[in-house]
Amino acid sequence: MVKTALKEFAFLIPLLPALAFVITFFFGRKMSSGGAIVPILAIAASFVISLVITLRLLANPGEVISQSYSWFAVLNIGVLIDPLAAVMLSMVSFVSLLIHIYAVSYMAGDPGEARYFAETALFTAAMLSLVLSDNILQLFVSWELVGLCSYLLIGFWFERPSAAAAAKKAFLTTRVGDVMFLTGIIILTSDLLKLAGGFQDGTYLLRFDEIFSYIPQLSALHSNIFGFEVSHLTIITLLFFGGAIGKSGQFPLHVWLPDAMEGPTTVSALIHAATMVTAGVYLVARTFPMFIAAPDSLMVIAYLGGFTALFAGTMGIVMNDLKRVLAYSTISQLGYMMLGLGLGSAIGLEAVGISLFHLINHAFFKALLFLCAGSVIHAVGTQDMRELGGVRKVMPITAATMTIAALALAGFGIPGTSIGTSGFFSKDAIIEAAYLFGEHSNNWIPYAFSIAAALLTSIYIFRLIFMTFTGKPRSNYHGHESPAIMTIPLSILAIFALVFGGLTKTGFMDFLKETFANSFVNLNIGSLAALGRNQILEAAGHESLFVQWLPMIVAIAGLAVAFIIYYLRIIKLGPLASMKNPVYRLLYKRYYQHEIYTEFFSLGIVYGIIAFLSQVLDVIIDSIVEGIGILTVGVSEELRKVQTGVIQTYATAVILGVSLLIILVKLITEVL
Amino acid sequence: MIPLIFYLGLAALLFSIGLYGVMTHKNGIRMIMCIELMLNSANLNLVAFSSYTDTLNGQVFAIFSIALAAAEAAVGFAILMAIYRMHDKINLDELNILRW
Amino acid sequence: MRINRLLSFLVVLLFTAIVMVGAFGTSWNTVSELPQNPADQSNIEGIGMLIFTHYVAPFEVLSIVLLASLIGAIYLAKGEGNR
Amino acid sequence: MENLMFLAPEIAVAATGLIILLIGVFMSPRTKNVLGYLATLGVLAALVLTVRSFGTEATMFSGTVSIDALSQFFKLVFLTVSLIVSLASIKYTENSDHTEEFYTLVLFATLGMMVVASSNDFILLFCAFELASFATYALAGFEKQNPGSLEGAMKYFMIGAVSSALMLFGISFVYGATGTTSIPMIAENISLLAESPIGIVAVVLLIAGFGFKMALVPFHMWAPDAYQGSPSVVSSLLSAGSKKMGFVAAFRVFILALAALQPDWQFAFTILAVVTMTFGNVVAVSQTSVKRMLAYSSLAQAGYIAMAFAVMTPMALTGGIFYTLAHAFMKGGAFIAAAAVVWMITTQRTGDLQVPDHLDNFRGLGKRMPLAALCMTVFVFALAGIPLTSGFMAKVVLFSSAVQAGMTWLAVIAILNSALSLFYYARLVRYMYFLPPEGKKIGLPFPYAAALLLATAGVLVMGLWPEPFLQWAMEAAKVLI
Repeated sequence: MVKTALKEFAFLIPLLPALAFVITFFFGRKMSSGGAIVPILAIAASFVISLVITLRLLANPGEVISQSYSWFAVLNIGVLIDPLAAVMLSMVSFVSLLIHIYAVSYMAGDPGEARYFAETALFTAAMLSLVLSDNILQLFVSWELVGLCSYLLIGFWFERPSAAAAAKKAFLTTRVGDVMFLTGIIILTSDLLKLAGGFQDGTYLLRFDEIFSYIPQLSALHSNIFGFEVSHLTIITLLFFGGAIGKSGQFPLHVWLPDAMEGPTTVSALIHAATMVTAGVYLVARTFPMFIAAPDSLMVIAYLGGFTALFAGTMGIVMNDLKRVLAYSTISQLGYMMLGLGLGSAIGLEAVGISLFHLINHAFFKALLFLCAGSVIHAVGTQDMRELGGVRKVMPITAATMTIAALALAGFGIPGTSIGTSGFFSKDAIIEAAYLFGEHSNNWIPYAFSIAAALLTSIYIFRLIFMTFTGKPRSNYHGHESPAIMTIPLSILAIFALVFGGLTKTGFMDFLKETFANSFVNLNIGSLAALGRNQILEAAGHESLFVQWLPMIVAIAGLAVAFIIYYLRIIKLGPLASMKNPVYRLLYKRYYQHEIYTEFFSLGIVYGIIAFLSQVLDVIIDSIVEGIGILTVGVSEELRKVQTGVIQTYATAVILGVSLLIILVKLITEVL
Repeated sequence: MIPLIFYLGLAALLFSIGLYGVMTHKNGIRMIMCIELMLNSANLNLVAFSSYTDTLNGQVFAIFSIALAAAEAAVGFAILMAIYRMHDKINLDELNILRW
Repeated sequence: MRINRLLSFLVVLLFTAIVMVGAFGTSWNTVSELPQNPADQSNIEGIGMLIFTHYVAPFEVLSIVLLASLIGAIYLAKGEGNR
Repeated sequence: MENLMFLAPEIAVAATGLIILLIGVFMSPRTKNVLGYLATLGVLAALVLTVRSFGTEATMFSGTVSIDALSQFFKLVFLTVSLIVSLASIKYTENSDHTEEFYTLVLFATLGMMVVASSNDFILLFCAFELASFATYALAGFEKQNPGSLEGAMKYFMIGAVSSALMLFGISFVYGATGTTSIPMIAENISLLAESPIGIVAVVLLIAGFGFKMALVPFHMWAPDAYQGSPSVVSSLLSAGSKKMGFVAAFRVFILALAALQPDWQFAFTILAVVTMTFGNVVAVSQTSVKRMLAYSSLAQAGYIAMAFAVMTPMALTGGIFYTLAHAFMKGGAFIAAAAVVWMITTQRTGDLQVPDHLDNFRGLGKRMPLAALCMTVFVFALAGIPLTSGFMAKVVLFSSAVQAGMTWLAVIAILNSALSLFYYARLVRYMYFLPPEGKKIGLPFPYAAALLLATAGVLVMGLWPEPFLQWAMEAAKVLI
């Protein structure tokens, strides 16, 4: 009885927040605190439903919820909740719920409060619909809707020119990815139509199980591109990955994500850390059977993911803005997730498990980091780390929770045991998989990327912690601890960041493995991998102790570096320092020299060059994006002059057009 | 019997003269006259074809198109008159506030 | 201005040439002898029959065309409201 | 005796036009507002009659008129546009002394378009084509105290007249080679035309004639000027309605009559489609007048629809036909929204009065006229092809058909173009929502609101539940193949 009822209600998961959006949009202004209670209740209900479904699935992974309704022609709308979707649903609704609660206080008094809650409710609805859609078109539709909400929320404070510019940039950049994604869908559709022999009643062409059942035939289709025989499956999957690059801020379309921090911090936490940016990872995971059957696609993902992880790490170290550090950190961690998926060419379906595991853990600790940062910004009023310092004294809870999040991000834990922060388990799993991959294919580049990125992660996050929370205030600010409505979500998230990974480590992976191995899809991964010329390893044995400990060692090394540079130097300055003291002023100047000196030599010239190159690269990509815009406008300005406004010119154009068209058509049809 | 192609050649020539007029004249009235020329050269074509294929459709079409040309001229002159009332001139190349 | 005329002339020349080539290059299906009916040289009756039977629909539409252009022309040409 | 019930929609429209003309003479300006409602009712009645006649097939008047799924679908398009336009015009013609002329011309133009959709003979097609043209020439210059309106009308008229002469010239060659003006008969006697050099000349002359209405580059030059200069409601009729007349005429003439010349016109349309969509989108980027920007975007959309001719598979034709209806809602609605803003600027006398549809006048529209801004946002997103709107559905079907037919490059160009188009659509949205308003909030008059809501509903329904519309479009495409 309860079973059937639950299945019936699965579609409510995105519908409730959508309803909340409508209510808040129209009546939010008349309700207290922008009608926040409506979306909170709706999302709480969605969370409860998703959690119950997840728990039921956990008990019986085969019992996938799948409902499809005809939309038009061979397309459908529907709900598909398998283990992969279930964990995403629970995570998204949970994080969204906490952030909505937190935002009640954070956004209090903002004139656009009602608009804020309406937009976030719509965003949550779209994101949930993205996760549980059972066909690629519905996924794309939600994908676009999510992008639209992100655009609106980044530009939430549109009075600020920088926010409006950031919104525009985000929209345009992710659009590049969306165009690739759509192109992939169109190619896929036309291929499927060809293979299925046109429209057939009763089958929903773009539903995932239909698509997957055509994988062998798809991979047999080839096109000749610049002399290379390329499988259609590779083209389609790489175009999908193109969409993921845009949404998940992978190199080189990452430029929008740091700028997106112009939105309210809660938005950064919800959209640009925990949920929307992971949509790209989710897309790749969702269509993973296609990826594994496509030659070369996973390799591209592994390289690009690993490179993004490293690249964003180098950027993270040089930022002084609290939120920007976190933004680059997000890009870097998303790179890890992509890397994890890309390693599927060696470890098979386990890749989805480790990547999603990191995704979930990351959602908890990154949301926590952002909310803590928001708490600091809210209380102190600045987000420039050079002006902060010693915040621990005024905001003890925030400092504690943020330190926990930092430990989770850096991945602290004891290898070989089940003691550790959640980041430790998931990130180590990816790094170990990269090691396996290296051993397997003698290609150590992904492993090198992941280890280097782990070191950088540890450095930048503890630099942030030390610069913000320890030492003496470097400017006059008046801080206070945030109210309980903000600190309670922080504490809940902190608990999750600490223990979630350790508690669910083995169960999680096994659960996710069921995604593509249950009755609904019923795929043979081995044969699919063979199509993609990927060899999957047998169950791997235990790696040597050194391999297990190395990520931990570099994390500690990073902590040590940050400690030496950003903590110890404060002690040297002494407790007497104050801006009125001329001696201190001198020291302060010396400190700057000192800082440059130590940074340069302790991190080494190599790092300096890498960081410099990263920034140059960033500028170049940025200017390409801008340049295309400027070029278009320029061409447009010139072309519009064609329209002289004189009728005679118009008539001449018509006749010339007719004459040339005749000649052209004649010529071409004769020649061909 | 005059070969059909003579008619076609004449029609094409008349049509081109009309076109040249539309493209070079500034005066609106002259332009409308040139357009009439083009329409009538097409009519000439129709009538010639009608005779040479021994079907009457072409001549019927020509009669319709003469009526249409009259209506077209009426609307055109009315617009010109409205322009003349406003600007005191009918030189259409000076009418270019809408451009680019 | 002269350049414009020259350009227009060239364009028209091109157009004429194309149409001429098209017309001359086609072997038109023509009747060998123009039909001559010595008793009745006029084909008015035939045209009239066609207009009122076969082509009655265009004829009706034409009546509305004339009405429409009448309305439009009178409205536009009327001088009321002149500054 | 013919069964005139098949022509009930046409008769309803014509009768409404004549009745309005007749009773309008005896009414005082103040009571003439009724005429707008009368016209709306007449169009609505015709719309209902059209929808009810779906599925019937007949040829009438010795085969000159053909009632089939294609003509019914396009009648639906024209009547929808006419409904939106006559609804919005109730406000536009308020307190005018010439309401009856305006509505009669709108209805006659609609009638002309409807007859074109069902004409099966070149003579009828040409007459009906001209009916729609003449009525819209006069409508474009309806603001005869406004130099822009007159100039637009003049340019529209001149290029239109040249184009109709070109078209007639082309028809004369087709007639000469086949000895008939009837479309099915032409298809039977096509052999001479297909083999001779005159065939391509005739085809391109016809393309020029129809391309003028469709506003394909390079026959488009009148369009931006006429759309900008004309009263916005008329621009809506021109862009959403009479443009589609060019398409339905081309569908009938090229696919049914000149099928044997397919390689020629297919190639010509491929060139025109690519050039048109690229030119339209690129030039739209630098426009500051919103109506002009919409005009260029309208060019681009015509380029997308012309892809149907370039691809020429059943799916492409379905997509193209579906697109015409989708475009009727979104572009018709967008011009009505512009009309509402022009009305606001001219009555409030704030902002740029010289160019009342200047982009700057749209600043903060989200605060000044929330409903108009919201609807406009829906329209431009639909035009850009954002999911959940009709524009997205239409693009997906059309572009997929291109890929499926092996013309991937064409689909790629089209997709890049629609990505570029977002540049200027998003700018408009940014002006409406992200910039501060320059004036106080004012209420949207009922006629505009009703027309906008109607168009928005159309856009969203076609985006969310496209099934029946696609079915109809598929039926219509079956007539052609």
